[in-house]
Amino acid sequence: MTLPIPEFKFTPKLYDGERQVTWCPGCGDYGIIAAVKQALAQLQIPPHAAFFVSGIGCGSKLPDYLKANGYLGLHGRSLPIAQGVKLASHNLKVIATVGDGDAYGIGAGHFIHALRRNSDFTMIVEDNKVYALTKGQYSPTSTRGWVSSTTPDGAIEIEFNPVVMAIAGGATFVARTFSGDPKHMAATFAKAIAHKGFALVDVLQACVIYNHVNTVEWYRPRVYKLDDDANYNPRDYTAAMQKAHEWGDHIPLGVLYVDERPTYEEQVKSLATTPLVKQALTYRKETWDEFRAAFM
Amino acid sequence: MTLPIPEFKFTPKLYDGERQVTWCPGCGDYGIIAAVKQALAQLQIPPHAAFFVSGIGCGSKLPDYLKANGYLGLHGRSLPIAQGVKLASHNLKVIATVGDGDAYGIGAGHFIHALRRNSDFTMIVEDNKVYALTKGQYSPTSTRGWVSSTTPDGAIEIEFNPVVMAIAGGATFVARTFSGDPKHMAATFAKAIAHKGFALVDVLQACVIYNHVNTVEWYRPRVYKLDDDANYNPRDYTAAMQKAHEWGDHIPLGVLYVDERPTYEEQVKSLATTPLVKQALTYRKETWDEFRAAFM
Amino acid sequence: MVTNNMTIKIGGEAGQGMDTSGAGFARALVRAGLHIFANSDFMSRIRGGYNFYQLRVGAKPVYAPDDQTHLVLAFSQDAIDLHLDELVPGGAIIHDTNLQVDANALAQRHIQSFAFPFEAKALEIGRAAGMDPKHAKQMLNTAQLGATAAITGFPFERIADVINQNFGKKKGSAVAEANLAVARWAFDEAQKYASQFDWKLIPPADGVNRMILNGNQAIGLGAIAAGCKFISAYPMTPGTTVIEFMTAQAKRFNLVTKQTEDELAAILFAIGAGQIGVRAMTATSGGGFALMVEALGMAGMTETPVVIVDSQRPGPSTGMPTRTGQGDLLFLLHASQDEFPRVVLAPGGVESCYADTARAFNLAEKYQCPVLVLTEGYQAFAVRSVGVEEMPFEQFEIDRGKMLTEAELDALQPGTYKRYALSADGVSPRALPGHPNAVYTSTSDEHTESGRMEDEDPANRVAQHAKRMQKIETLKTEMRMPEWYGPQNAAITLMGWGATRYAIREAVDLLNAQGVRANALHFIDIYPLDENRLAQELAKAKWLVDIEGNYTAQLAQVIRVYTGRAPDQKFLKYDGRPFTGAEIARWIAANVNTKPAKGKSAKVTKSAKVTKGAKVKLVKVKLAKGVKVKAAKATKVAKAKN
Amino acid sequence: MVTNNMTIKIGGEAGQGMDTSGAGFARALVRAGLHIFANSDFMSRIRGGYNFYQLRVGAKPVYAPDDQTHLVLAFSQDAIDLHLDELVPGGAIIHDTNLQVDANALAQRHIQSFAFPFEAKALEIGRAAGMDPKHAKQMLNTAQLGATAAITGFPFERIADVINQNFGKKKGSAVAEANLAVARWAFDEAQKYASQFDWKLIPPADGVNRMILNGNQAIGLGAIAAGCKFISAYPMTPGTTVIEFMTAQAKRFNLVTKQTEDELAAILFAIGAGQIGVRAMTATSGGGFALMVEALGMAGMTETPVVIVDSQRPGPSTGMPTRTGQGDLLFLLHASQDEFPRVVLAPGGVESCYADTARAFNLAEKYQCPVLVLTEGYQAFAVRSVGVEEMPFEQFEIDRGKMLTEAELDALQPGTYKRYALSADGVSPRALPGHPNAVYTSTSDEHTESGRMEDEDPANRVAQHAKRMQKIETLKTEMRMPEWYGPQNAAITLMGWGATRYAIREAVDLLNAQGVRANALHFIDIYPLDENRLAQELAKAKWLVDIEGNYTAQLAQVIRVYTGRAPDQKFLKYDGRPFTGAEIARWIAANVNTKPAKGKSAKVTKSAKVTKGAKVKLVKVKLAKGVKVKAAKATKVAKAKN
Ligand SMILES: Cc1ncc(C[n+]2csc(CCOP(=O)(O)OP(=O)(O)O)c2C)c(N)n1
Ligand SMILES: Cc1ncc(C[n+]2csc(CCOP(=O)(O)OP(=O)(O)O)c2C)c(N)n1
Ligand code: SF4
Ligand code: SF4
Ligand SMILES: [Mg+2]
Ligand SMILES: [Mg+2]
Repeated sequence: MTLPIPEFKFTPKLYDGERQVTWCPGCGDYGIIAAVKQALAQLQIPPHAAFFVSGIGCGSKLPDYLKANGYLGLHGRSLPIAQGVKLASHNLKVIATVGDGDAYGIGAGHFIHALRRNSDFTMIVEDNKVYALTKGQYSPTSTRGWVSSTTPDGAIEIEFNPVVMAIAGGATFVARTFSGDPKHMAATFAKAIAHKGFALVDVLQACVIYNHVNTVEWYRPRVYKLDDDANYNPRDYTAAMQKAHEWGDHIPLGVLYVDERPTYEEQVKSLATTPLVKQALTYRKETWDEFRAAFM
Repeated sequence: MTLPIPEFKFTPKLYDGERQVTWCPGCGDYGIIAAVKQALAQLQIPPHAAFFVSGIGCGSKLPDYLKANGYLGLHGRSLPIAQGVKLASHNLKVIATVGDGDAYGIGAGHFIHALRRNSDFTMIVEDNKVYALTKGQYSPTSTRGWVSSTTPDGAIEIEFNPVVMAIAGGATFVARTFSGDPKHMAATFAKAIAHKGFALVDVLQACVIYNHVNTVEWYRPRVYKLDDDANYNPRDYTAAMQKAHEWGDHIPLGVLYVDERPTYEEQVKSLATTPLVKQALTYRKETWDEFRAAFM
Repeated sequence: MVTNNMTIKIGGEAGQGMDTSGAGFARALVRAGLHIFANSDFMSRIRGGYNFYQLRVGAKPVYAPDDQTHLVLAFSQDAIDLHLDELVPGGAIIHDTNLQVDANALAQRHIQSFAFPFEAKALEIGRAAGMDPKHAKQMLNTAQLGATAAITGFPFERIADVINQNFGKKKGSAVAEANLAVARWAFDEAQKYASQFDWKLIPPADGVNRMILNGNQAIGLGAIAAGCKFISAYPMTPGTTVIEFMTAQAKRFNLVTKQTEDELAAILFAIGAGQIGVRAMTATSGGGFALMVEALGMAGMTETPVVIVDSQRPGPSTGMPTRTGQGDLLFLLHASQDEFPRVVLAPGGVESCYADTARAFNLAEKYQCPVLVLTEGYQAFAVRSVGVEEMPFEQFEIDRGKMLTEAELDALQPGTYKRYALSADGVSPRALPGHPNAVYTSTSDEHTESGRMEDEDPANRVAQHAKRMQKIETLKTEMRMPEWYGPQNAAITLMGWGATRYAIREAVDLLNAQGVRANALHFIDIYPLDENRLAQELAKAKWLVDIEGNYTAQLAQVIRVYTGRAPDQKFLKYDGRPFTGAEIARWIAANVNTKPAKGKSAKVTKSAKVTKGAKVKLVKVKLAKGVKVKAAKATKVAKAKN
Repeated sequence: MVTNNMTIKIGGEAGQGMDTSGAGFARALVRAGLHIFANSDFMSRIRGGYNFYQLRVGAKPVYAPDDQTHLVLAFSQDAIDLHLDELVPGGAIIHDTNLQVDANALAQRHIQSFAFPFEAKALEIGRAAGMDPKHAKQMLNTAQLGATAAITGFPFERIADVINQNFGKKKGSAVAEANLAVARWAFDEAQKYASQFDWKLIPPADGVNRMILNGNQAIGLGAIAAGCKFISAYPMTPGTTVIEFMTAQAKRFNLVTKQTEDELAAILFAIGAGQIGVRAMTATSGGGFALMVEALGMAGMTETPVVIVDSQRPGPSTGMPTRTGQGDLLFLLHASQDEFPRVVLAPGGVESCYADTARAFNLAEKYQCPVLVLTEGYQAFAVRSVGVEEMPFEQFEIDRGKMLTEAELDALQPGTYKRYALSADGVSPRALPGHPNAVYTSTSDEHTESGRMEDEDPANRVAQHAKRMQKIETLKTEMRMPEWYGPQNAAITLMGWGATRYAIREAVDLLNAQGVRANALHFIDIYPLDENRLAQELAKAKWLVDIEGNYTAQLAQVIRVYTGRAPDQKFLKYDGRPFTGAEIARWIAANVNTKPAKGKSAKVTKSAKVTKGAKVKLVKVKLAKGVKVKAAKATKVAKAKN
């Protein structure tokens, strides 16, 4: 990073990857990736200063289609990797892009603990309420009673409500947006990325192949924007919790909750000065002398 | 189970195991195991009709000291085992007894999903807010700033609040009790075991070796009993959430929240008649004929 | 003219329904008394990308794909471009008039092309029936089938039957009738080419209808036949269809099936159920199995029966999700800390998937330990017509081993039961929890005979550990030696395991037909095996060629540990594609001295030992002939399309 | 009289502070220029249960425990009962007058007992100093040390120094003075026995002070010296103390250490940091490693350096948490689906824990792959006095392999960098993320040279997989052959790995002293190794005896796969206790024909081949002599006490 950051204004096109996208025509993920690029451009984050982490699933392919640093890891395991990356180089803008199964199903444990930690990164969940890449099994966010190849009589579990759990668990930024609204997505992603601390954006994502209920058409009349409500205060925990429970005929979009708490990295003493990756790997003689004395 | 269940009244002593207990003198787990026996006796559940599942940790040794069926499994993995047991034999009274690290740390993912499932079993957490068996590292319920061998500068994460998360996540019975109050523990355990569905009891447990802050003396003046408050309605989600957040000078004990929802097992069609373990392993010719035809 | 022995490839874009029309045709052939084997080649994405369905038909059972194609049904330009090279002289491509064929290339290779205005006609008939163009276009499938029936001489009624059945209750509807009309039209049109095409499909007079099952369905069937009542799993290709199949059968057989939050939970649920006495299983692929490793050891320690299916795909890590390979053997053999008895079975073929999975449940309960069933993507998805006589599932005998009966339990002195009693064979009599006379605990810590924690006592430790490990010795008496196929005293023995079974058999037949005396030694039971008996079997192999779908020759490593014997040559393949018999036979012909001086062993053609590097090259070169070129094309095509 | 060569055992109940007083005495001895080796034996519980601390002292470096004891400091009755048998004739027990000794038993074995009213005196002096009885009683420790110094002729001032240091800033306080007074009193009292006791501890004139470190601390030190800045771990005995040590050193060296939510996260955090370019590690035991298996393969696939320490304990599953064993070798070698390069190192001894862990970080970056460091409970906890010359940590040379420099990165044409470029040695030049000219992705799917997902193309697959696997060949040129110890051309070669290194060396010395020509072949680098060079080394062994802390002879299996060579005999132990040199020498004497006819190899005494069953018995019999009896007692005692 000895080169100066170029001064031209980054455009969304700059983040185009060289790969052919393999999502189905009509998939909500197309809109999501476009909005991600938009947000990066808006925040003027150059590709080399961003680090994307993802899991396995349709949505998790996102970083493969992007020009930016990325690590496409394991199903459900993106958050610990993201936090390792952040601790190693806390100036990188770290963004996890994963599916609902990844985030809240197999990844639930890591999610819960990430909320408590407040590491400074963004988690964008492409929440299509279904396991798409494995061909349509129910997911934790599938509506109760959801019929799939593994739940022919309908899913018995009640849904996992990501925004409720995130707020309850200690997230400092919780938002929801919708793959049918490119502008709202881009704006929400930008806010999340700009937030200092752990930011969750749950994206209501259309899967045209496996989710024939929660379609763009289904969402469109139901969603409304909190951003339009001047009275809504996302810093009010109780109000946020109430909104977070809203679902069905009225589905709030926007920033549901914001809190301020020092980030994890800010509180790690060894990171006070330089990012870890830039620190020297060797030590002065005095340091070793002190060490030796302590064990003699 | 062809023998008739003996008619004498079971006493707590009946559940005494033959093993020498290895907990430290003064450990809160002594009170917990006594209260468990008390509750079993109160509900007149014979040892062979109970099935204990635990993990690894000081608290998780509990079933080893009990006369009752038990499976002492892996650290953090008791809940899926308990649910497998329950699906296999849904007449068994299944009780998981685990530590806070086990339950909410490494086991957080299973915990979150158990809440959604409402399998009919009880989870008793011996919550000493520390990793005791491994000699005192901080746990998810350790107070923020907790100093331990892995957090010499104090834990950075905010605490995991088990009762808030359980209510938010869909538990149908959420209670808290205290290892310094044998009667309250026994009564609470009995209610939890009698509850139809997933029941969480978080026990504030004294660890005399590694937790010198949250001691019996610390808790005693702080805890108060919801059971004493005639106005408190544990079926009121909002009220319960409010109480669940209470901590510090005033710590509510008792049943914080109750909800009714069919249990998981009740909704599994194949379990409508006989427990799975009692079902025939072979099928009638007609069943096979039908099957064969479907693939021809 | 060749009757009832051919391979058809149906290729196009994912979503065009090649699978459906292929499966329909296969159904019709099997009902007509023919044998089929079919597999598909698809990409790890939901829509788009080039896929194909490959159908081999035989008068006798067929067990593996062929790499010669006689007929291509092209749904897209790629299908023509990619499969042209595979067609035998005299073979044909059936395609829509709107696709391009290079007449020169065809002529050079003596290949014919039969073009029809499928799409136009489908749209026309569809419009008349009131269908929208999208649905009308889908009748391309039906049209292709009609044309295929005509040129292969297959009776139209057989096709009509399947179309009607597919429409089920909607039989007779305008759409159903439109489909029949399209098929009929194509059948009539194609009649004119029938005499030009040499491969015929003629229903035999004494034809018997058979089931069509893929490997994963057969695994599910084996489980059900063995009394498995419980499966918990988390979706992972190519293991997912096991739980999906069992879920679809849950009502019929009163099963409990559970999609869990992750694979850790999947195996734990199954162990919980197994501890209670329910025959229970889980199914996954290597990455999911990786998450089960800790619990696997727990089952080993608590001696809880559980059956785990690992359907392999190429790795490491996520690897190539929809492809195949044999890279997990050593992983499964050694997964989890320290040592405990386990069984590893690697079925080969649909009937073996059935039978060896069923057997797995008996072994798991008789030896109170985890049993691992190792299959792979290719076998998970490939279907075969299989007679009930090959899988007599109604007669499967359940053996629960040393399980205490109710009467024995009733007779027990309360408090005396020892779940982990020492015993000569290592197996302790097992009481299912729930009886008042046998209340006990199991623990993942080292434990006493009563199942209580005992983390200190060395004598107890040695006794319990040796007891558990003794089960391995006992198991060896029951585990099966590898099977021989082909002539005795062969100059070359092909050694393999699992799903390559029939490709290797086919190679043996091909080689012997070419005058090369080859046979095969194939492993289904892999661990544990009796070392001495195994060494005797291996001693019969003069020149041992190891054939595996991995890089490091994992079976060969296992065999060397067992017996000291190392293979003389290895044909290792790790491109994610299944072996074919012809491919193996070609490799042998090219790399093994197949005509050794009398009394001597086969010798490598060039050097005495195939070095690692050279081996890699050999594989590459082989690939280059068939797959590599195609692959390069496929990539290009995919790019152009997206 | 024996000078500076003895073993002291300090035994009592957990919580009585044997560790502290033992460590204090050890500190004093090392400051006086003597060498020590010390280990403890403790139970998996927090309070109660019989524990002991075992301290071996030498004029020259001592590397392993002895199984002869010269002096027992008994803090409880168990200590007397359990260690009496281990005392050599002329040895002694120091104990409080309120404990019982069987005078007959002593006399029979020529053992002395020196009794003092420790407790009474400690209470008396404590009371005078205003201490409560509980704290006063703890001065038993100091009293024992005083007495020990007296009878061994060790200068009192050395003890006083350590006591003073322990009190740090509270030096001179009433409590500190009381402790000194108690020690002085005991020292004076015990003088009268000094002439009766033959073993003396005399500070040498030219004594040099050394560090005292246990194996896990040495591992942490190795990591720090190698530039490891990051450890993420989840507590698990006996791996926990690695992160605890590094956390304690975090301020000094500016490290980041993180206790994560579980082991899955632990390795993932480390891989995340490693991907960025921070040298990172995790440490655990087998059960925790089981949870890292999926991510291990991911690191293999994405070629991310990471160092993983597995501190073994007996399993399977939870097993015996505070005990030791060598059961995880094959698990680590094969963990995770399919195949990828990894390195397995098993350090032997404190200095090797340091050096080989440091080396692990170089290997991880040079070969861009996971490196596994395999230690075990015994070695994790055992401490040794070790000179800086044995672990020159200030001079360790960091080698980051093919890492692009800033200048090289600046010179790159943007968009041309290929993270997974094909290369002859399999290693691709590595750019750390963050430079504008080298923006790239890594993926756990099969991928192109640029790191993009490529789940289909077989040619790309073969190229990338072969590239990765080629690193194994490259690694072999750098990996070290097993080391020889003892005379060349020995009749018997003892083969072992990891932590048994010095016990085996001691056995070699004992055997040679008894006239048995034995040597040792010891493995620290285990995988990958050059098969040919290894075969040459093994060819030097005439009669190979495999010595391992597991049931199935795992190293022997690895060696057989490498070379075909199988050991002639095996001494396997799986009771959770470490080997001692004397124990090995005894086993050899009893089970190997140590005087073979000239020119012939050693032969087993009774049968030509030790069968599995027989082997188990042998181990049992051996145990019976020492440990078994004690264990039975220990159990009884523990019961009586609770
Ligand atoms: C450990 C593991 N288990 C299972 C899988 C198989 N798998 C791949 S994607 C996926 C679920 C995808 O669902 P989601 O995360 O919601 O993403 P989507 O495809 O819907 O975008 C699963 C189960 C895997 N890759 N790894
Ligand atoms: C997979 C795994 N990781 C780590 C451990 C080590 N371990 C045993 S108990 C324990 C934590 C105990 O804390 P908690 O669950 O709160 O129980 P407590 O001892 O406090 O009762 C840990 C980390 C283990 N047994 N298994
Ligand atoms: S299956 Fe659904 S989520 Fe996946 S690419 Fe297609 S539309 Fe998108
Ligand atoms: S360490 Fe704490 S939790 Fe464990 S037994 Fe002792 S007092 Fe109880
Ligand atoms: Mg999804
Ligand atoms: Mg705890």
